[in-house]
Parts: sequence; C-alpha cells; structure tokens
Amino acid sequence: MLRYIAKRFAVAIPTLVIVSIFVFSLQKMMPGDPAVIMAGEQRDPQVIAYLREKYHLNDPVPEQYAFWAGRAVRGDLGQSLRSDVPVLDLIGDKLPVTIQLAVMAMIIAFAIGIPAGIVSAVKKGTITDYVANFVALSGLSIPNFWLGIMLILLVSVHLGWLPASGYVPLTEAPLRSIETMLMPAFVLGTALAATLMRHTRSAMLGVLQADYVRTARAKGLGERVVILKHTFRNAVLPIVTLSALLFGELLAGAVLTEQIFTIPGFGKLIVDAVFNRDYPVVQGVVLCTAIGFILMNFFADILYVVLNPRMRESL
Amino acid sequence: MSVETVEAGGRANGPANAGSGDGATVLRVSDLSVRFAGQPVDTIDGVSFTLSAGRTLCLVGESGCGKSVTSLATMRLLPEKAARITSGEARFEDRDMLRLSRREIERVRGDRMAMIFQEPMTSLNPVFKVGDQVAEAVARHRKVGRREARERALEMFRRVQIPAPERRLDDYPHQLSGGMRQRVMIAMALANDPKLLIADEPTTALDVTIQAQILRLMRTLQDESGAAMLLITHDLGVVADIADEVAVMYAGRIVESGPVETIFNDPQHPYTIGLMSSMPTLGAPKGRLATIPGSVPSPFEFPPGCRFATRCPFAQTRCFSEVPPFERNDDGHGWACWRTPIETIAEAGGHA
Amino acid sequence: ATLKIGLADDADVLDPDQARTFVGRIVFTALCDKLVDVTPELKIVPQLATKWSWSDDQKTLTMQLRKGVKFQDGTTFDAAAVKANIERSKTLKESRRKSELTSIDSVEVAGDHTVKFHLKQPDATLLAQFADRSGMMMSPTAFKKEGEKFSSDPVCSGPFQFVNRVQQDRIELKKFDGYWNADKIKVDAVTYLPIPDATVRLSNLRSGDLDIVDRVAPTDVKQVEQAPDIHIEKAVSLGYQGITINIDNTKRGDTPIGNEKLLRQALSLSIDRNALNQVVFNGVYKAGNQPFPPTSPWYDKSASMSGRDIDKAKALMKKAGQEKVSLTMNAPNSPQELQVAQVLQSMIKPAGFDLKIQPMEFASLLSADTAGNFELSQIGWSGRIDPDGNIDQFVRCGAGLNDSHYCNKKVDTLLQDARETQDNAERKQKYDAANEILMKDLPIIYLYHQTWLFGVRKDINGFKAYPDGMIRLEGVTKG
Amino acid sequence: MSDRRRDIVIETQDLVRHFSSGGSGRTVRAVDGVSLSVERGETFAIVRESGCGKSTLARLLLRLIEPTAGTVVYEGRDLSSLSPRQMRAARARLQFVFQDPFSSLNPRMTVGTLVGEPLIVHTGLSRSERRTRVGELLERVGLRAEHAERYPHEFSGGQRQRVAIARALASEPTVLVGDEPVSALDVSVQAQIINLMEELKSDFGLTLVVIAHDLAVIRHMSDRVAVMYLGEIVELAPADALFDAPGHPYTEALIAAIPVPRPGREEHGEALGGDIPSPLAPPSGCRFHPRCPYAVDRCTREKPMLETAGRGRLVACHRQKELSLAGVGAAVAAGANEKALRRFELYRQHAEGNAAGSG
Amino acid sequence: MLANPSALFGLALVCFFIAVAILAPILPLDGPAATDWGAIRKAPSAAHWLGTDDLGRDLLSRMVWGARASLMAGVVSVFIAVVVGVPFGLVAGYFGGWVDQIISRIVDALLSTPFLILAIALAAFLGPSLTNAMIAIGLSAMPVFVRLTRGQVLAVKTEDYVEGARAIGLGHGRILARYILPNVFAPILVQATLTVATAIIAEASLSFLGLGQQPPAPSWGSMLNTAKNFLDQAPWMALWPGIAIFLVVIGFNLLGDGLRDALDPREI
Ligand SMILES: Nc1ncnc2c1ncn2[C@@H]1O[C@H](COP(=O)(O)OP(=O)(O)OP(=O)(O)O)[C@@H](O)[C@H]1O
Ligand SMILES: Nc1ncnc2c1ncn2[C@@H]1O[C@H](COP(=O)(O)OP(=O)(O)OP(=O)(O)O)[C@@H](O)[C@H]1O
Ligand SMILES: [Mg+2]
Ligand SMILES: [Mg+2]
Repeated sequence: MLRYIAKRFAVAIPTLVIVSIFVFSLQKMMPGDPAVIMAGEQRDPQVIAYLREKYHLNDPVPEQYAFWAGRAVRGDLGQSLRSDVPVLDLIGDKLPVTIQLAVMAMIIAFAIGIPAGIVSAVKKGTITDYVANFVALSGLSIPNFWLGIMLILLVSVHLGWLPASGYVPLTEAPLRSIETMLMPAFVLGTALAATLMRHTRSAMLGVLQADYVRTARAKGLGERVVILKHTFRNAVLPIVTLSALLFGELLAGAVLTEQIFTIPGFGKLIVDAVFNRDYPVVQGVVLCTAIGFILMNFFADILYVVLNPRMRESL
Repeated sequence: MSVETVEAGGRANGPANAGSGDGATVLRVSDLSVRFAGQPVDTIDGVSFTLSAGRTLCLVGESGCGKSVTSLATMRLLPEKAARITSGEARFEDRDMLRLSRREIERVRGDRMAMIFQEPMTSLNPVFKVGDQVAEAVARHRKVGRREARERALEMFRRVQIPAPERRLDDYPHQLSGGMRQRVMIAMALANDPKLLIADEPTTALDVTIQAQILRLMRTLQDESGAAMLLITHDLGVVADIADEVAVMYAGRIVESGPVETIFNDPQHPYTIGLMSSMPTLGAPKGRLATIPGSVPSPFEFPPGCRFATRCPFAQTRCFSEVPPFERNDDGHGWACWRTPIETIAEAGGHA
Repeated sequence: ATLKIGLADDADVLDPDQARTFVGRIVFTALCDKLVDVTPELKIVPQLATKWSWSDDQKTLTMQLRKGVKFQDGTTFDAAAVKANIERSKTLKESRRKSELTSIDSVEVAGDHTVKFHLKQPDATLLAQFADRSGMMMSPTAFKKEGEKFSSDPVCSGPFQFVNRVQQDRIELKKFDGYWNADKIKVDAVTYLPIPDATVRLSNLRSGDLDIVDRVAPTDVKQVEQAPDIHIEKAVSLGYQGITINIDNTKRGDTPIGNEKLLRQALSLSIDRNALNQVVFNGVYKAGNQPFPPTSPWYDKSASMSGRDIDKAKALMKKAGQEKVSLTMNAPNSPQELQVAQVLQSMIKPAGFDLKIQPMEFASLLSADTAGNFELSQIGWSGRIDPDGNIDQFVRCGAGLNDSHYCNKKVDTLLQDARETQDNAERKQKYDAANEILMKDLPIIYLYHQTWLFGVRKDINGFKAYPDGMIRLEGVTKG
Repeated sequence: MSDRRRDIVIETQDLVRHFSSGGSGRTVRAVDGVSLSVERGETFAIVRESGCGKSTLARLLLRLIEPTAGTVVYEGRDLSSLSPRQMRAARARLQFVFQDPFSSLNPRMTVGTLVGEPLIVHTGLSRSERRTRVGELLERVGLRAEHAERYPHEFSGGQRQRVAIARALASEPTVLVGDEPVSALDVSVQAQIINLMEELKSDFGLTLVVIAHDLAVIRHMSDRVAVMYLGEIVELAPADALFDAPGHPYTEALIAAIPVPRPGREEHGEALGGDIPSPLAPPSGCRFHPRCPYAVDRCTREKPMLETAGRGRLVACHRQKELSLAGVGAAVAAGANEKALRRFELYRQHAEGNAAGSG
Repeated sequence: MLANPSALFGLALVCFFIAVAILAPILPLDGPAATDWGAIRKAPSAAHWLGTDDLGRDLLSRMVWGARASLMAGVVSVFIAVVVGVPFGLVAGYFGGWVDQIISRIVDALLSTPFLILAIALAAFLGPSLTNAMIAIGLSAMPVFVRLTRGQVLAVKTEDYVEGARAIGLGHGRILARYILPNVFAPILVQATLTVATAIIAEASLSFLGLGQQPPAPSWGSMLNTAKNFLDQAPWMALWPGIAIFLVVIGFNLLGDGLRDALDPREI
C-alpha cells in the first residue's frame, strides 16, 4: 500500500511542477500589468513602481518562479494583489463554498445518473432506454449557463420559489444555505448526471455481457440480485475512476455556475483573479485545483484498488 | 423450410434412452429451433436429444455450429431480445423449460439443473470471494443460513478436491489457477445436487494435464451423484473418454447421434467421418491429413438442403435442395444423410 | 434592523490609503468619517472639521476639529490624529493618496482640535480631496499597530464599525455606539453584498433579500418604476465616459486622427450623443460633451452640444483631405461598453469613419492606454468633486493620466491658475476657457455621464442619491 | 530423416526473458535459460504448457523482444549484434506465423497490400511485378489471385491463416517460426493448414520451428521436439523417440493426459496431480518435482541439468537412467476399428479427388 | 449508421446548421450588424421573425451569422486539438519510455487544470477574440486527444499485426502511418465529433464571459452574454441562442454516438 502511494506521489509531483510552471509562464505572458491595476484609477507612477518592486514584478521570470515556488513549498502562496489577503486564506474561504456546491451537485448527479444508467442498460433498446438516453444527451447539450439563466428567470423571477443568489454559509443557516444552493447545484448536477448516466449505462452493458453474469443467472439468482449485486458491483469500478475525472468537469462547470448565481466560490475567485491579473491568486487557485484533481484521482485509484480484489495485491 | 425442419427433427426423438440407459429420462429436448434477430434462417434447427440419469451425452461439432446456443436455450439463458426460440420443447422433470415463467425457471436453474461454462477465467465474478459465490448458490435454493451455506461450500470444495479448502473459500477468483477455478465452478454447479449438469467445453481453456484431472473429477462426481450430464466439446478425444452417447452437430443441426462406440466404430455421416479423419493422432503414421474443404458456412450461406452439402465430398444435387431425414436404427444410432453408407457410393464408382 | 446593500463589485483593500475601487469608497462612507463632506449639490460642508479658513496667500489651511469624537477603538480624535493620518497617506509606500496630497508640505498641530496644513503652493482642490478618501480619518492606534495590515480590521470614526468580511461575499458592519452623530443613525447594522450581475442584484432587491442596490441597469429602470415595492433614486455622476485619442503617445499616435484635429472634430460631430444615450441607456444617463456633467455647476452651458451634423463632419474631413478614415478603438469587453462601441461604430460610419472595435479586458486596456498602444480608447473617469480632478490629470502636459499625450501650454496655464484661486467664479472662467481650447483640440471626446441608479425598497426611508455615488446612511431608516 | 551433417540454422544460448509483473514487482520467468539448435530443413517443435511463455520464446527467436540474457544466433550471427539495417535484412529470411489469424492481419489493408508489403521492403520489384507475385503467392497457399482486393474480415479463420502464411513467404524466408499456428482453428481447417505447411516446407526448403501445446499436431508435423516446463527445457529428442519412450516424467505425463479418440480405452497411468506452479515462484530443484510421481529427495534440492541420453536425446532428470517411462503405447498407436478406417480412407480419397478436381 | 434513426437525426441537424452557416451571406436578411434604433428589443414579429436585440438588430440574421462563429469555433478548435494532440499521442504510445513519460506528465498537468479554467486563462492571455478562443479551446481539448490516441496506440501496439509488421522488417514510420494510425482513427473520429459539441459549448461559455467572438460580429455565446442583461425585458434574446446551441450540440452528440456505434463496437 505504502509503495503504491509513494509511487503515485512520485508521479504527482512532476505534474504539479509542470502545472505551476505552466500557469506561471502563462501569467507572465498575459497582457495587462498588475501593478497598473493595483495602482487604481489614478495610476500614480510612484505607486506603480513601488508595487512592481514589492511584488518582485521586475525580477526575471525564473527568479520570480523560484521565489514563488520556494514559498509555496513551505505552504505560503503569497498574498492577493487585489485585497492583500493571503491567498491561502482566500482559498480557505472559498473552498468550502465550492465544495458544498460540488457535493450537492454530485449528490444530484449520482441520484439521477446511476439509477438512470442502470435502468437504461437493463432495458437496452426499449423506449425507456431511448428516452433516458435522449434526456441525458440533452443534459449534455444544454449549456450550463443558459440553463442557469433560464432557471433564474423562471424559478426565481417569475415563480419566486428559490432565491436567485445570495449565498449563505452552511454553518450560518443550513436550510437556507441548501436552499440557495439548490438551483446552482441542480444546474451543475444535471450535466454530470448525464455523463454519469451514459457511463453507467455503458459500463453496465459491458458487464452484462460478462460470463460471470451468465453464471449468476445460471445459479438461479433473481434479476434484481443479478443486476444490482453481480453486475453493478463490477460496473461501479470504471465509474469510480470516472467520478474523479468528473471532479474536474465539476470545477470547470462551477466557474460559470458561480458566476451566474454569484456564489462566492472557487470558480468566481479564479475568474475574478484572471480578469484582475491577481497573479498570486490565479497561481494559488490553479495549483490548488490541480492538487485537488490529483488527490481526487488518487483517492479514486485507491478506492478502485480497494473495490477491485484483483488489484489489491499490488498495494 | 420449417416444415422440413420439423420433419428432420421430429421423426426421431434423439438418441433413445432404451438399451444402454441406466436411468429415467431427465431431459428430453425435441425439435428445438432458435433464430437470431436479423438472420434469415433458424440457426439452431430442429435439434432433439434425450438425456438419462447417470449418463453423459456429448455434443460435438466445430466452432460456431450451435452447441452453446443449444445448451443455453435449454437453460433459458439466451438473450431474450436477440434470440427467439421458434419451436420445440425441452422437458425437464415433466415441465417444459422453454415455457416456464421467469420466476419458475429461476427456481430450477442452479438447483435441479446446473451449468458449467467454458472460460473458468471469466465465469466467476472477480469481485466476490469464491466461497461466497458457491454459498450464494446454496442459499438461493435452500432455506439455510449463511453459516450453513458456507459449510456446504466447504464440503463442495472438498469434494472437488481443492487443496486447503478452508483457505480457498476466502480467495478471490484471480488468486486461483484455471484448474482451481473450474473446480470452483463445478462445486458451485453441484452444490445443490442437480439432476442435470450441462458443461459447455469445461476443459478447453485448460492445460492438457489439468484437463485430464478435471475430466476425471467430473466422471467421479457424476458416478457419485447419478446426475445426467450434457457435455459440450469439440475434442473427439474428450468425447471418447467420457461420453456414453454422442450427438454430432453441424451448422445448427444434429447430423448423427448414437452410443459412443457406435459413433467411433461405425461413423456414418460424412461430416462425422471427415471430422474424425482430419484429426492428427499421436499414433498415426505421417502423411497428409484428410481435410474437410472450406469452412463452416454462416447462416446466410446455408444451403436449403443438407447444410453440410457445401463441404461434403459426396454431395449430390439432391443434397443441396432436400433436407435429409434423421433416421435411427435399433441401437439408437441415427443420422441424417442421403448418401449413407458411403461405401455404396464408392462401389457405385467414382465421384461426382 | 440590518440594512442589506447590494453592490456591483467587491471592495478592494479596506484601507482608505490603499483603496482604489469605487465600491470601496461606498463602504468607507459608512466606516470612516472624512474631514469634510459634500451635499448633493456638491457644496463642501463640515464633517469631522467644523470650520476652516485659508490664509491670505492661500498656502495655509486652518481647520477646527469636532470635539468629543472617538475612533471605534476608543482612541480620541484630535489634531495629532489628523497629522498622523495625513502623514500616513503621504508616506505609506502602498498609499494611493500621494498624488492627491502632493500640495501639502506639512501638517501642524496647532492645538488639541486645531490643525494647520501648510501647502507648497495654493491648491483649491484640497478641500475636495478631504471630502474623499484622503480626508478619511483612521485610528492612529490601529494603523500604527497593524501597519499595512490595517485593512483586515479597519478602525475609523464613522457611524459603523467593522465586524467581518468574506471576500467577494459580504462585508458586515455594525452600528458604532460611540459615534458623535449617533442619533442620526437608525439602523443597527449594514451588510454589503457584492453581486456583479445587475439582473441578479435587482431580482434580489425585488425578492426583498436586499434593501438597497447600487447601479441598477438603465434598461431596468422602467420596470423598477412600475414595481410597487421598489423605486429608483438617482443622481447624475461626477464622472464621464469618452474616447481618448492617441495624439502623441508613442508611434501609435502618428495616425490621421492623432495628427489632425479636424478629423477629431469631424468624429465628434458625427456622434449623436442623445441617441447613444437613448439606445444604450434608455435615455437614463446624461449625454455630454465636457468633463463635467450638465448638472454640474462647472458645466459650460455656452458650449453645449451642437448635435450630430454629418454634413459638417464630412466637410471637415474633406478639409483635412480625407474621404474615409479607418479607426481602431480599444474598448473594455463588458456588454454595455461594447454596446456603446457598436452604436458609435454605426453612427460615425456615414461620415466616413470605419471603426474597428478592439475589445480588451479592462486590465489589458489600462496597460495599453498607459503604454500608448492604442489609437482610440473607450474609457472614462469616475469623477471627483473638484473640477480639477476631472480635467487636469488628463490633459496637462505629461500628467499621469494623460494617455493621449496631449500638450498645450495655454491649457496648462489656465488649469494651474484655476487651481490656485479659491474664488469659484474666477475658477469657472478659467475652466471654461480651457474647455474651449479642448473642444477644438479634442484629445478626449466626451460622450455621456453615468447616472447613479439606486434601487431602494419602499420600506427604506431617508435615502438620497448623491452625485458622488456614495451611499450615506445618516437618517436612513428601515421598516 | 536428417542426415548426419549438422547444419544449424538457428541456435539459442541460455536464452532468458523475465517480465516484471504488474505492481507487485515480482518477476515472471517466462523463458528461463533455453538453449537449443535447429537444423536446416527440419521441423523443430517446442511443447509447453499454456500461458507460460510460448509466444515469448517465439518472439525472442525473431528478436521482436530483447532477451533479458542469452543470445539467438541465426546463420552464425548473433541477432543482437546486428545493426537495424542488417536486422531488417535478416527479417526477410526469418518469418513468423501467429496464433490468432483474427488479430495478425491489419484490418485496414487489403490482402494484396498485406502480402505485397514484404516485397516492397525486401525486393526491388515494380508495382506490376509485385501484383503478379502476390497473385502467385495467394494461389500457392490455396487462395485465388483476385482475393488480393479483399480485406481480412471477408475471410474465414483458415483463409486468413493462409494469407498470413503467404505474407510470411513473400520475402522468401528460410526459417518460418509458427506460434501455435493452428491452435485457433477448427480441426477440419487445422488439417488444411498443417497440410499446407508441410507442402510449403518441402517446396520452399523451409526450416520450421513450431511452438505448440497440442501433442498430436506436433507428433504429426515435427522431426524433433523440445518439451518445456516452467520456462526450461526438460527434454529434447527426435519426435518418434520422444513419443515412443519419453525420457522425462513430464513428457510421459503429457502424453498420458492426451485424451485419445478411441472409446472404451483403458485409463493409462495416473493423471498428473497438482497444479502448474506459478512462473512467479518456480519450485526449487527440479521444477517438476512437486508433481512428479517419481520424485526423490534429491529432486527437491538439486536442479537437474539437460544431459545427453543417447541418440540425439537430451533430458533434464536426475532419475533419467533408472526410469523406464510409458510412451504412446500400442493400444493408442494401433489403428481404430477396421470399418471406421475404411471409411476414413474412402473419405480421404473423395475429399482429395474433389479438391484436385475443383482446384 | 444510416440505419440508426437518432444518428440520422443528428446528421440532419448538423447539416442544417452547416447549410445555414454557409448560406448566411446569400440569405435574404439584413446584415447581422445593421442597427435600427427605432426597433430596439422588439419581440418576434412579421418584420423580425425572431425579434430584435438591444441595438435593434434582427435576431434571425444574427442567429444565422452566429451559426458560422459557433460551427467554426467547434470545428477549428477540434481540428487544432487533433492536429496537435494526435501526433503526440502516437509518439508517446508508440515509443513509450521517457518520451512517453514527458508527454504524459504534461498531459496530466493540463488535464488537472479544469478545461474552462485553462481556456479562460489562455483566452485572457491571448486577448479576447474568436480566433483566440478557438486556439484556447483547441489547446485545452488537446490533452484528451493525446490520452485517447496514446491509449489506443498502446492497445493496437500489442496487436499481433503490428508485431507482424515489425517481423517483416517495416520501419517505425511506416508502421505508425499504415498500421497504427488507421486503426486508432475511428475512436479519434468519434471523439472529435463529440468534442466539437463540447467545443461549441466552450466557445459559447467563453463568449458568455466576453472572451470569445467580439461585437459587432455575432456568436450565440456572445448573444447570450448580451441577452442576460435583458432577461426580463427581452427573454427571446436569450431563448434563440440557447436553443440553437442546444440543437447543434445535440446534433453533434447524436452524430458522434452514431459514429461510435458504427465504427467502434464498444460502447462509450
Ligand atoms: N447473440 C447472438 N446473436 C447472433 N448470433 C449468435 C449469437 N450467439 C450465437 N450466435 C451464432 O450462433 C451460432 C452458434 O453459436 P454457438 O456459440 O452455439 O457455437 P458453438 O458451437 O458453441 O461454438 P464454440 O465451439 O466456438 O463455442 C454461431 O453462428 C454464432 O454466430
Ligand atoms: N510484455 C509483457 N509484459 C509483462 N508480462 C508478459 C509480457 N508478455 C508476456 N508476459 C507474461 O509472460 C508469460 C508468458 O506469456 P506468453 O504470451 O509467452 O505465453 P504463451 O505460452 O504464449 O501463452 P498462450 O498459451 O496463452 O499463448 C505470461 O504469464 C505473461 O503474463
Ligand atoms: Mg460454445
Ligand atoms: Mg501465446
């Protein structure tokens, strides 16, 4: 197990380094001087010069990177150029929000996607399958942000059922918090549900062909046991891996969803940071997302191994 | 076509259980026909055979001739959407398996009637312990608790001679060798003392030395339990080793059947003869092997008459257009050919 | 009662010396008192300073400070505190206030509650600066302790004190009980919520989740006015929106339009400012052709808009020897700005201008402007109380925000003179004269003036819109 | 059959190939010290249990994978010493027939292109010359020249195997290595391919190396046989000698395990017990000892060397001299029932007559 | 595939939009940038079938011209992704070793930065424009093609026919071109079709954030970007682009699924 984890980490590190170098150089190439933006409307040259110096914006890029990386390794991601808040604090503030959104979206996605996938695989070729597939495809084809806008228009503006925005922390007013997150989570969840449904369906179809499913039937087991125990238990393996990948999709989706529902989460943080050329934040957030993504994949792999007896020895 | 089909299969009820049998009829398949979606003809066409307690019937034939489909149809394990049973019945313990409700069939499967498959590598569910998989079969059909089911599984493991059975119960399939897995499959199949065991090429995927072990084991277990066995294979060596009766299939039809000695010593159908003579043997002198020209036709290429006609060295015009009737003599040896016995052709002089 | 205010953006650093955003100023209005304040008519009135007077040479400003004022941490407000504040603004490395206070040479504590500002040269704009962030007084105890970290827990002497902030989510303030004017404050707390999307902001107002919102979209005004439980409070802003033309900023200034003021005049003439306002802003904003809005006392009525005149524009073009001129305009890539750009594009076409819109993110736009990497740039100014703040920096030779690199000694002299007198009538004369020149040279073509549109729920009383766009909470009641 | 002059075409010296298995870091000893030499013109067969390195050995012989240790010498030259260009040239002479005719032909190429490709690489034939040659080759393996236009999926397994053989023959090889060349085919078709290979062998003067698990096929085709167990050769002998009187207990067990198509035959000998040990952890001493009915103490400790046991036979067994092992045996070797044999003969005559008539 | 009704439907949708995009200049419509300040945000009517937008432009015309941008964005960016990604995938999969390690780590890095974030950063870096959005989307979609190709190559590489090609002495170039590429092509084609769908949505998203097509030229995403400010007063402005995106994307998805069924028997 340790060996396996160590090996996985060994691979993750170069990935992270590449991510950070990549983002770093991207920022350096971006037009727009952060010092000018920070200096404000007045653009006082003295201030600009000072800011350039303060944030090492004049140093050669590799040096800047080394400086940044040196601190990052020690857990210091620097400060936001815009608000001077430590990037880590910002991330600490935003992360729970996006996690709440992501978790709710995931719950919705799983609650819809998996059962729908199972049913349509089992009923392959029937109207049920056809309809489920079409709905799933529609879910994939409707732009997230458009769905969001339309929902706001319908549910909030016209019907007044749910608030259009106004994030409330879970710790403050749990019910209200969930209520405000419901629509965004739904918007985000449906697309995921569609992906999940399609993958569940195909995994199920694959496993349904397997000899051991025939064996289970030959034992005289009922269809329900055959499907839910013998088939799904195997089909779940690729879904585990997929779920980790979906996490990336989720974050990307969160960018727009948060923008539309003005949820103060990660997605909004990064978009604002990019537009404001708040480099330390961009860098920190991308790094965190990458770490998150890698961690998710890592957990998925471990889960995969745990769920898959064939792999257990390799731990 | 279908009229002839009924005729072909209907005239004889497969190898008689009389004479060589030592038990009551367990399974009687008559006139079974199966058609796959999108195919022009019945892939399995009028197959009939009878199986008696304590006896082994071997179904032989080349790949793709319908052996597995026949057995799966009997177990009602064919995919319902892709495969339609167009005619026939499969009487097992006085009930027609082909017409039972799903619930009823589930009650029979794995209990009175069990099956072993070809690929021990893929026939066991990789994510469950083998012991549990066997116990599951027990628990499904007998009102027993977990512990008892596991006890039974252990007992079965012993019976199929798995070394260190207690430990093996908790192994996962991938931790076992092919031979061991096939033993587990056998244990699972026999756990509820079935009346009928269907084994679809149980040893093809195994090494010869292991194959010998498994065949021996199956024979022993059958002797103990008195179950009937339908063994599917394409290896005539295995047939000679284990069969009491043989049915030779070609392109979805049984072309010849009878007691094993008769088939080997007095093969009648040109296909049976071709099959036997094209096998290289350990003892045979070197030289060119006899061959069956061409290859098995697909359902789209089946000739309207005898399906072997396209490859048969003795075929005449009639063979291509008329389905030969399956006729049986008193020893239970039967075949479907217009041209038998082939000696007469030779005497009549030359070939077409 | 807690007042919930929806803002169009998130505030930046909550330190008046470092702050640079408009919304930040809104928050400071509740958090930090200034030395002086303005009325809706832009008259300067006392706040922390009760009285002030200028020395004869106009180089010393003496202020009497309000007594009995405490900062929110209990520190007493006095002349020493003012001195410390001004010095911080002038010396803190990160300070964005330096340029606003350059005229101050030194600050003298002339008594517990008397402070004297000694200037390098006369500066008529100073009082106006004191009505803004430069005049905001922070607790010296707090900023000495926290240094530049002051922003994480800002302490001033305003009516509300800082409670909590979640970036991009909320800023919470509560009533400061020790406030000198506490009677006027009728709400217990105020929360600012940044909601950039105008539609969302408005729908939150409608649903009652917000009490006041900043910057209602002009196109929504009609609907809001029909809604029973909300209404609009508005005031034309101090700022302007216009097109800055590159005249001499690097090689990019060497274009027909940069070289030839006749073309610039033709361009200005081919724009129908009222139509622009009508199309894009439903007529809610204010069309304009000067750095000051028509509502401003500094507006030169004699030079009011001549209106669109394509024929004249064409004639000017001909005179300049041009039939067709291709132009490229940098524009911020936000929907509204781009709408303006598109309307302009089709307006000036008949005169022979072929305008290419080059949308850029605001950040890139600013950098491009500074670097001279533009031909035309669609950019505006949020406005200052003193007229100088809307003009001097943009047109004086070599001034910091003079992206066009326009330079005219006559204009410079007029502006300098205007700066050095305290007499408003005289000052206006100078500005008018400068304007006259600028309207010919046109380094900046002014287009319109934004109107601050506040959406307010019916149960909120006492709220008034100010030209500076601030939300003043004195006298505001809820329910 | 072979004359006394030993003309070695291909020879291996202590050939070893290990694979590291998955994540566990353990080693699969697929081929573990194999030395053999193949004489020109003979059919050399290698028998071993399935899943334990047949294909690996075949690939090593052609240097499609690199050995972990040891050498392969072809026509006196060490393959691993050849430059890429020389290796290419050598490949023209050393050809390969795969086990699975369904995966060994590129599905996106026509049969003509497939068979013609070696001609492009190894000969300077013009396009039209190539066409002619491809036609000849296809006809030679029992297909028709016009089949060149078709794609592999339009053929049956046997036909594909013919295409694969035609392709292998195109570069005029001297050695043909077959990795289970017939095991994926049905008996009837298998016989066709075996016949074809025998014919081609004499026509083209080929040396055949056949790796297989089916002893009957091997007996039918080969001149000499090497029996491998767990990556090592345990016996190497001329085919007749090996089948009549095996020198190694494993050979004996293999022969005994073959089910013979002769009903009512008495069981001969005990079936070999035990399981095939994992190549990850082969047993100590003689690798066969845990399953060997003749094993003595020494076998568990000492590894037997492959030693001469008279008349071109090599055996790796400590007890080789003491044991007298059962071969195929009279009962098996003897003909079947007279009536059946007559019919077989009749069938053969007709089948060949028809083939000749129609071909 | 022609027997698959849903794939045919998808094909029809895609063809319809392609036809519209190609025919845009010759359709009897006002220019997409022709403003009419007398008809601002008018609901659908006989004069303007789909209504007008905030500058009084005919929405039908803008939708038609917007189809160009959206389809271009979809197709060009996927083209970029394929042209860049597939060769890397081929090389990584075929040669393995350190080349593979390097390419794979870079791909991992790109993949672990969410697609849209990457696209936003790139688009912001390159400056907002349709071309740059296409480049950004193309580059962000590229890793998927590297991975897919690599995976396919790894699978195909072990096929006997590839080994056979080596056995007859073919060089790497020929093996890659004639043995590997044709056999990995089908899944790449399928993925490409499906990615066109994703790319169209990505373009819309970037345009929605103001980073795609720039005014006055229309694209569905930028139309939505404008429309979101007038949801209340002129909901049709948001309706049409949304529906169009939905239809064209579902068209490509159905087409891709159909192709998959036809070319690649494995499901998803
Ligand atoms: N689901 C299916 N759909 C269509 N045709 C099928 C299906 N399953 C089997 N067949 C066809 O039925 C025929 C008989 O197949 P079957 O599996 O019974 O052969 P077999 O004799 O068992 O061969 P093998 O020795 O290879 O197992 C073949 O032609 C096969 O293609
Ligand atoms: N490239 C490889 N990497 C890792 N292990 C391998 C590789 N190739 C073969 N092996 C392992 O080596 C052993 C022998 O494989 P090989 O394919 O040579 O067996 P085989 O005897 O040809 O099998 P079969 O009878 O199935 O054809 C197997 O256990 C296999 O897992
Ligand atoms: Mg079968
Ligand atoms: Mg192999």
